[in-house]
Amino acid sequence: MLYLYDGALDVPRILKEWYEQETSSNYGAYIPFVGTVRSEGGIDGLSFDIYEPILNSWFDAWSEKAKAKGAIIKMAHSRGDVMLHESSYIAAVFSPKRRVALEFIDEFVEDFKASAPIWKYDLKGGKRIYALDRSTAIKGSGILQ
Amino acid sequence: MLYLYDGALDVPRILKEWYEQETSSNYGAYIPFVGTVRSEGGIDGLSFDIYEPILNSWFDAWSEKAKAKGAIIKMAHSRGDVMLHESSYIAAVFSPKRRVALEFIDEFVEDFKASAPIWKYDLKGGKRIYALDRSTAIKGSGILQ
Amino acid sequence: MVRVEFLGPIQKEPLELYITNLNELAEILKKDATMQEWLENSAVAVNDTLVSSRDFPLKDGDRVALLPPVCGG
Amino acid sequence: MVRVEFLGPIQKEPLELYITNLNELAEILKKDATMQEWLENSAVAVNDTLVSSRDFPLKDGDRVALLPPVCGG
Repeated sequence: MLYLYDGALDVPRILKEWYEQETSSNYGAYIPFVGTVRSEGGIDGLSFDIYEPILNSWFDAWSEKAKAKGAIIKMAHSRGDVMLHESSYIAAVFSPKRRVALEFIDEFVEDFKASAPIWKYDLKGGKRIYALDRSTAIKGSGILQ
Repeated sequence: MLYLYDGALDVPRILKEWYEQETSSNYGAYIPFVGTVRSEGGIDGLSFDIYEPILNSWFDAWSEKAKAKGAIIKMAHSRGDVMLHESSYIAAVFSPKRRVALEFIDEFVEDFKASAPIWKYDLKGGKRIYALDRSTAIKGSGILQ
Repeated sequence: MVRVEFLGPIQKEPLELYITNLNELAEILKKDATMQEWLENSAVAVNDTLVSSRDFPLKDGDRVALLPPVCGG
Repeated sequence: MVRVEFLGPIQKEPLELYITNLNELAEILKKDATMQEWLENSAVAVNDTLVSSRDFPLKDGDRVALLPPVCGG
């Protein structure tokens, strides 16, 4: 399941809900990845735009990949502003076996960074500045140039 | 920090405590690995013996490795009986950067499985049966044979 | 008619165009000086599916989106 | 005197022995039929540090532990 929230994530509550959702599913391994806004470059926080239709289909494709390995994934992300030391992102894998879970969380998070249609902005001095230098062009970009 | 508990772990509480402990530490990534007792082979649960002096020195050595990468680790484990669908193990990495966290949690959990002085028993029909077939001889075993 | 949307940080209002493929869209957008950089680094989706060729045919009612470089998390 | 402990699933009471190295311990334990399998698959710690050689010297007051195959988690 994919969950989008306005503003910062309530990490303890989400980690607890996901754990309890799968308490009887007989998964041996649960690995959440939690992303938190770091203080760097003098920012006050970050802000996010999300394009939901493509995010949903990206997430569904990863759910199918997980299913093929007997695993499931869950993800939460913030929309809008998230301030320093607040969290904006959780991705999690549940799997019967630890090797599958450890490998899958890595692939899933890396592809998220490279492909998920989410745009990040620095909040700095009251401005919202697109973080181009930390962004990745989606595979196949540039076909219109 | 290393935390040992009698019986099953209160996973939501531990994940929340660890998250809140590091809320101002400026780590960008928090990855807990949660291990839960699976129903397989007709067991009622698992039981654990721990030899703490060597577990502590093993954990301290990994804390130093984490520190060298700018990261920290936390771990919780159960002593005694843990029943089906309860959790016995949490290992977590906090790191400024995601790549370090994703790689470190994998190495840390794998070495834990291969080296940490903890012995697992199946609980089955009122008996406590050493899980030799799923256990790993510590590196350097057999010098007395 | 084809609707073209510019996602995330691209500051451009949607267009409604009579075009039959992405080549025609490219020719139109290249005339907009503010779009030069975005054309280099943006991906293109038709009806919310990413496409990899500029020859992709378009039909009446299709929706095209330009997706600039991403950074979730 | 050296104290020898058997950890985890090894069902054997601790021993207190007058020995000066691990070779001597090996000779004693090999005479115990119940220990055959454990000698093959157990690691050895002296004063809670794992050791890799049977020539390891022991002194009065040392503590030796045998650690059979592990499975935490």
